Amino acid sequence: QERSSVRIGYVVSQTGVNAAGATTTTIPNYELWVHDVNAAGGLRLPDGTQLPIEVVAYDDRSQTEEVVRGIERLVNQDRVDFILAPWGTGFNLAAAPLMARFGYPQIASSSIVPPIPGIHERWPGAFWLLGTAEDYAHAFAELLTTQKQAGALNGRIAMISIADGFGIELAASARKAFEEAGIEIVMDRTYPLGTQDFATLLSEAQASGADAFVAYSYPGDTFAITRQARVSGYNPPIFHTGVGTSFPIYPQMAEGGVEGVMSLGGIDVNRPEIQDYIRRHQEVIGKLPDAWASPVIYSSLQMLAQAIERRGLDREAVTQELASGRFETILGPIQLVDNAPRDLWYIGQWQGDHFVAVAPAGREGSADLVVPKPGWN
Amino acid sequence: MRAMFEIRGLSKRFGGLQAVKAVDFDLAEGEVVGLLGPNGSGKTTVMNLISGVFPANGGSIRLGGRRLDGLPAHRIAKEGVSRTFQLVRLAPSLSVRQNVLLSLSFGARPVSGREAERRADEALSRVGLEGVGDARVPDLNYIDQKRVELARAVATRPRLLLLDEWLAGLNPTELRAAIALVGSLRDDGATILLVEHIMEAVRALCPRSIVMRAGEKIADGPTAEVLNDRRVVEAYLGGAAHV
Amino acid sequence: MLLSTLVFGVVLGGTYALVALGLTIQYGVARIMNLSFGEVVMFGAFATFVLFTGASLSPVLGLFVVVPLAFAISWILYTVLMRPLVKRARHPERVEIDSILVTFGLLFLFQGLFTQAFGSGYTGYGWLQAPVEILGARVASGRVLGLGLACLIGLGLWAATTRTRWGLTMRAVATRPAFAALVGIDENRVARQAFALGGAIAGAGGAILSMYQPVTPIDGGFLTMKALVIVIMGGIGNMGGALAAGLIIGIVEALVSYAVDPGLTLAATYAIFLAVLLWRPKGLFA
Amino acid sequence: MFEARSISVRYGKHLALDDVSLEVGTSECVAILGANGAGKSSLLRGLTQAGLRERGGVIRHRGEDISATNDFDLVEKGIALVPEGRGVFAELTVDDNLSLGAHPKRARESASERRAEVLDLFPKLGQRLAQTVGTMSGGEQQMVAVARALMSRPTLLLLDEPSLGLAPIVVDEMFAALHKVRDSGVSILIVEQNVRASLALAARGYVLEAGRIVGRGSSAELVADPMVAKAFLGH
Amino acid sequence: MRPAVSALACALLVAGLAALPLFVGGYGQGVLVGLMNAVVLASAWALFSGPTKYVSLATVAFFGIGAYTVAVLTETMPFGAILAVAGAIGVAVALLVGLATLRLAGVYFVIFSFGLAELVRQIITWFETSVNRTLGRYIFIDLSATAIYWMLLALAVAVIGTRWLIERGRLGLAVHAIGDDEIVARHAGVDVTKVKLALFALSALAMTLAGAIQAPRWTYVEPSIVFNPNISFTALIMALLGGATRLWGPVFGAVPLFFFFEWLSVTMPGQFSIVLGLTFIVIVFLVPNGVLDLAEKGLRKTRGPNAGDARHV
Ligand SMILES: Nc1ncnc2c1ncn2[C@@H]1O[C@H](COP(=O)(O)OP(=O)(O)OP(=O)(O)O)[C@@H](O)[C@H]1O
Ligand SMILES: Nc1ncnc2c1ncn2[C@@H]1O[C@H](COP(=O)(O)OP(=O)(O)OP(=O)(O)O)[C@@H](O)[C@H]1O
Ligand SMILES: [Mg+2]
Ligand SMILES: [Mg+2]
Repeated sequence: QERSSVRIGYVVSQTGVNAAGATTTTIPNYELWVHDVNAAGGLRLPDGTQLPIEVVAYDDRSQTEEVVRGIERLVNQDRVDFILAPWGTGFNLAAAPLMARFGYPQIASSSIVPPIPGIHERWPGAFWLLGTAEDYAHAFAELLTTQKQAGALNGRIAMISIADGFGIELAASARKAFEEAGIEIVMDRTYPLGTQDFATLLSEAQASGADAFVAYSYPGDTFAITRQARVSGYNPPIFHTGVGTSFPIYPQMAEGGVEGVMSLGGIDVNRPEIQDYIRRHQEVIGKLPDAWASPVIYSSLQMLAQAIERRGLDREAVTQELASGRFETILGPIQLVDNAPRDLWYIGQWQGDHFVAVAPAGREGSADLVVPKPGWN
Repeated sequence: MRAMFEIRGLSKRFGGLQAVKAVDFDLAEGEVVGLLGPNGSGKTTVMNLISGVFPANGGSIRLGGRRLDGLPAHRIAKEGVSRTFQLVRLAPSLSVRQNVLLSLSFGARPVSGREAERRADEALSRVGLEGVGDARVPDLNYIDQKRVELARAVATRPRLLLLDEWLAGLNPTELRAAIALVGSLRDDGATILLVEHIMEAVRALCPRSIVMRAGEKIADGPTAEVLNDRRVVEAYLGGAAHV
Repeated sequence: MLLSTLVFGVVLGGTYALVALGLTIQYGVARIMNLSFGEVVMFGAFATFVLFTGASLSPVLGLFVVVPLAFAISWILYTVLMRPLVKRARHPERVEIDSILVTFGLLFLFQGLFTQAFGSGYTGYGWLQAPVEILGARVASGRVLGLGLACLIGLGLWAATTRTRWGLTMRAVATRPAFAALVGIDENRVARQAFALGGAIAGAGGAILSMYQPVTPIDGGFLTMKALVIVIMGGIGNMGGALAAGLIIGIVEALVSYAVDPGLTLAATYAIFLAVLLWRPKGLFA
Repeated sequence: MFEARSISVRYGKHLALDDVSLEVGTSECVAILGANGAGKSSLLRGLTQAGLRERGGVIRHRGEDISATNDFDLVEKGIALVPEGRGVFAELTVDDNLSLGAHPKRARESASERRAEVLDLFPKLGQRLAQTVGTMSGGEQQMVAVARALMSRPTLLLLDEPSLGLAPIVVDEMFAALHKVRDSGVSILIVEQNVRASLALAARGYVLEAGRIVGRGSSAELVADPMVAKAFLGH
Repeated sequence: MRPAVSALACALLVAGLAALPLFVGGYGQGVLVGLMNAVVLASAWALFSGPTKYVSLATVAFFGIGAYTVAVLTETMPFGAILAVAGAIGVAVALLVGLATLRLAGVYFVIFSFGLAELVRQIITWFETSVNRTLGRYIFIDLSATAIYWMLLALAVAVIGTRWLIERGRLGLAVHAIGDDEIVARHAGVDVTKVKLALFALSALAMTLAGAIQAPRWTYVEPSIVFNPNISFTALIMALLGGATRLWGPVFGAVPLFFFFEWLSVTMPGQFSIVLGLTFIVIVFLVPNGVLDLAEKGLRKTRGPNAGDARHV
């Protein structure tokens, strides 16, 4: 029987607690990619023919059990050819054993590599596109060390982190990296999910004598921390917040005055592919992409398309290709090592209207770091 | 002779109000005693203290030598104290028979199974409710609900029965029948403490009465004497003394 | 440091208190356990956002639109959904269970509608963030405004309920709705008024909240829960109690976060809540 | 002054009140006699709750048809009920309860005079104005209920067993007070198990049995009636 | 029905249900797990809350404790032993919480139980982050959906069976009396606190086990995942829809609602919330006393007035 389309399914949090993140990054990019591919005539197969993508999408309502059942449904009922990954570390981990059992590749682009020893041997078909917590921590520690040596910083840092898988992972890696780099952590606090008021934490940070501040936070907290810092006039030379900083809505949190704020990720705005991507995102989705996960997600889908173009719809072959092939993406060429990319942008900074990549410094496309951070205006 | 039931120095305070002040009295086995007094003099509070609705602020309560004060309500019930409430309290989601079975299953000397059913029906017919065991409580009228309450209280053959205005709200004719019913319990040897404002009933049922005023015991003795006590007439009976 | 922590606590508590005031009226007088209360707060926030971005109406002026709107919505909700439940119920417990279910449905409905209209992400605008300095602590002026409004509304309502005929009527309906008719009070009307008034306060709370914090469609649940805790601590229907309990919770959270561990603020909230309940089951100020 | 025609009350299938008609004159006291469950309370409820009555009945008060009037509006029209079980606001103070009694507009102006009168009738309440009613004894609460009804300046007072649970001396005082209330021009419809006292207060009476009126007459006639004597007076 | 016939019918039903996963595919097995989970949680909720009328929103607190225990103990002991430990912890927490809160009446209890899951979640989170310096935990226990389903089925049978036993015996009287008027129950000699505690602990045990049994399905567990308050609400709604005071009520609520939710998430994922909300409202207005009650009324109408039994359960 002739097939007339490639069926691709996904289960992502359209509602519930995770929706705020998922609808900013994952879902728009899935939609954008499907739109782009279909507008270009469909997915290209090795024989040169093209097949349009047909989408089956479910909402997991931010519940793990729904992710599990949704994937079972995609595999057994809808018989989709490929499954795009759910949003978030926890849900990708819940999906991983199932995807492995059913033989589907899983390109998790909204999750850093989970700290499970030998994870890529356990689930060879699972790819973790946001890199490892250590990579981010090292990049940041290196950046701080450079500035300290240049005399711009006193080498003391205040750190707060959310009591959640993400915050704990990054904070743990950061602790180690800072220690190795000889940076003194003068404040180290975790706060629970749902914290809305950061006045006390920030005044403690302010009083701590550190001139670098880092928060491994989620979007809601990131916004609240930013506003609170601005209100209390807390303006250390290095101000680094977590997820949400690279969201297009972020500058509004400080009425535009976010120059110099740092976070994870970043983009090379001078790259034509990225400019083009931002434009299309704005046109098709109606809003700007964020500058950390969004381009990574889009790139991961480009990888999938290229793998299919080279190896066809055979899932096992595609998995192998993803693990070993080299792909051209909007972020540049990507080749995975141990199922994770090696050259990501780890630290970005708001400069002008863009959240630009500043680390690893010296890599092509990285911008110069602005230190000390200009005042909140 | 040691009294079967004995109260010493019983006191209860509600905030600033001393509702019961150092009350002492004894009941002998098989005695029926009226507990009288103006409204708010602390009669119901005494009942509540005996049955364990709330703890006393002082004093002791003994039944057959065992201390009841300080015990929780269900333990007191198991010791053999049963009561009715000034405003009827039943479990409306249970049938009439189940209401009686409740105390039979959990009260003093619990019974179960056939025996319990038999005893429940016996108690119901005792109070004049033969054949209504399966009825729902809310379908009964007020006096029948009072009867169910009485059946629940007497089914366990309590050592002490506390009746709080069980006879209120009856017209004179109905009152006669009800007095006869309580009288038959007395004749079976029950020890009863009876709170009542209807003097006719008190005279008919209680050879002895205790009168309270403002939380204090002001009289205790043969009913006829007590009801002629000047203080009792002033505080409580008014013109009704001559009726 | 301790002093500024106290200031932060009071300011935080002001927000809590304001939101709880609305709920305590709704639950206390109309006896509707409104689990969708937080959604009405969110409505206030979203409506203010729309007015601000769509009609360039300043959030403070927006209050004059949002509050009547929230009043009207709650009025309609009571008339259409709650009243029939109250009317058909034989026992008060029944109303309680039914209202939990219906308002839980409303919660989903509102969240769904908000998501359709604004997406699941964060909705916010920047305004009133200019800091105000109080006793050495710098606090966003929006929050101070919230605290001021909470105190104003709280004390006003407290005075109204304890000092006026209207308040006495409210208390009568609150405690014994079935007997209200005996003294010529239209219980339905009073309950509806109270419910709508509570909704209006919720709307005001949402408008103020949006001045200093972006919101998502699902933020309401958290607010409802905090508000319920405060309502019960303060004593159901007790305006002064809600105000005080809100401030207490705010201060405790700030203190625990500063002196113990930010991870234990919520645990502390519940610990106090439980302690209060066990020590004074009818609330702190019963 | 007050008349009810063909009032019936039904609870589910159970017809508790069957086509009852009665009237009460100005400043007149009328007693309702009946055994437990005869439907006396149902009658009072039927007169005051439009929603409870079967259709077809008519109630007129001072020339006005009030058959469809809401129960809360009845107080405004001068009809005050002291229900079975008192109906006091147990969580509020005595003072609040009295103030609520004066809630109807017609009673607001003269509230303070009323209060003085009522406290004169029930001096005990004067000493307890700040007490929460729920913590008072049963008898004390009964006084609050009657006092609160009087606060509304009623033209017709409906009483459902007002002496229930009262100490003998208070019963005497209460009936003495009710005599004064009646003499001040208030009509009274009283349901009372204390048949002697109520017939002493009332000029006339109706006898209710299984939801129907089976007898009527002046108080003297009723007392003399052997059937009444046997059923209600215990002779 | 005569007892023997009922027993046979029940046995057949259970046997049929046990055989079901052999005839459906992987997705079907997943659905069965979800379905049986709903039945267990709704029945366990009603076991305590139905007769006592204490509206508990603490379901997920116990469910989460179960799941989390498995996550902590995974690889230290066999799964059966983990289940036993989880159950013990659930019961211990229930007793502790119960002792403190069961004297709270009505809405006070509702709110506290509402917060309990949050509280437990916060404490676990705090402990893990501040003491263990990690948060998420991984569960690598290989259990098929069918095995999980069978365990849940057994649990459901146990819960419903327990309820049946209680209703039949004198404990049933006590429980209903407590629901009506605790003072009455106390004065009849019922140790109200003990009875309530026992029921609460039993119901908590079932909820804890439900969470523990299903944990292996998720691989990764962290407090925010397993303490999702929606689980509490769903259990409550299902039990109430069916009729919480009836033995079979929760089942009759759980099954249709579960399939309805499933259908909704397949056909209109975007509108799930709106439709769900409307559904609740419609249920309250049209099925106020539960499905079973509605069915019974319908039967009585067709069979004539004498057919129904006035007594509950
Ligand atoms: N709410 C109700 N639902 C069902 N039946 C009721 C209700 N109220 C009263 N009844 C029934 O209606 C009949 C009349 O009751 P009612 O209370 O009017 O009697 P009553 O004459 O006032 O008796 P009592 O002297 O006990 O107060 C009784 O058989 C009673 O069981
Ligand atoms: N729970 C309570 N809280 C506060 N005060 C109370 C409480 N219970 C009773 N009282 C007070 O204690 C006093 C005695 O009340 P109690 O009910 O014992 O009187 P009583 O003698 O039974 O009167 P009655 O004959 O009217 O029933 C009353 O003044 C009452 O106000
Ligand atoms: Mg008394
Ligand atoms: Mg009556």
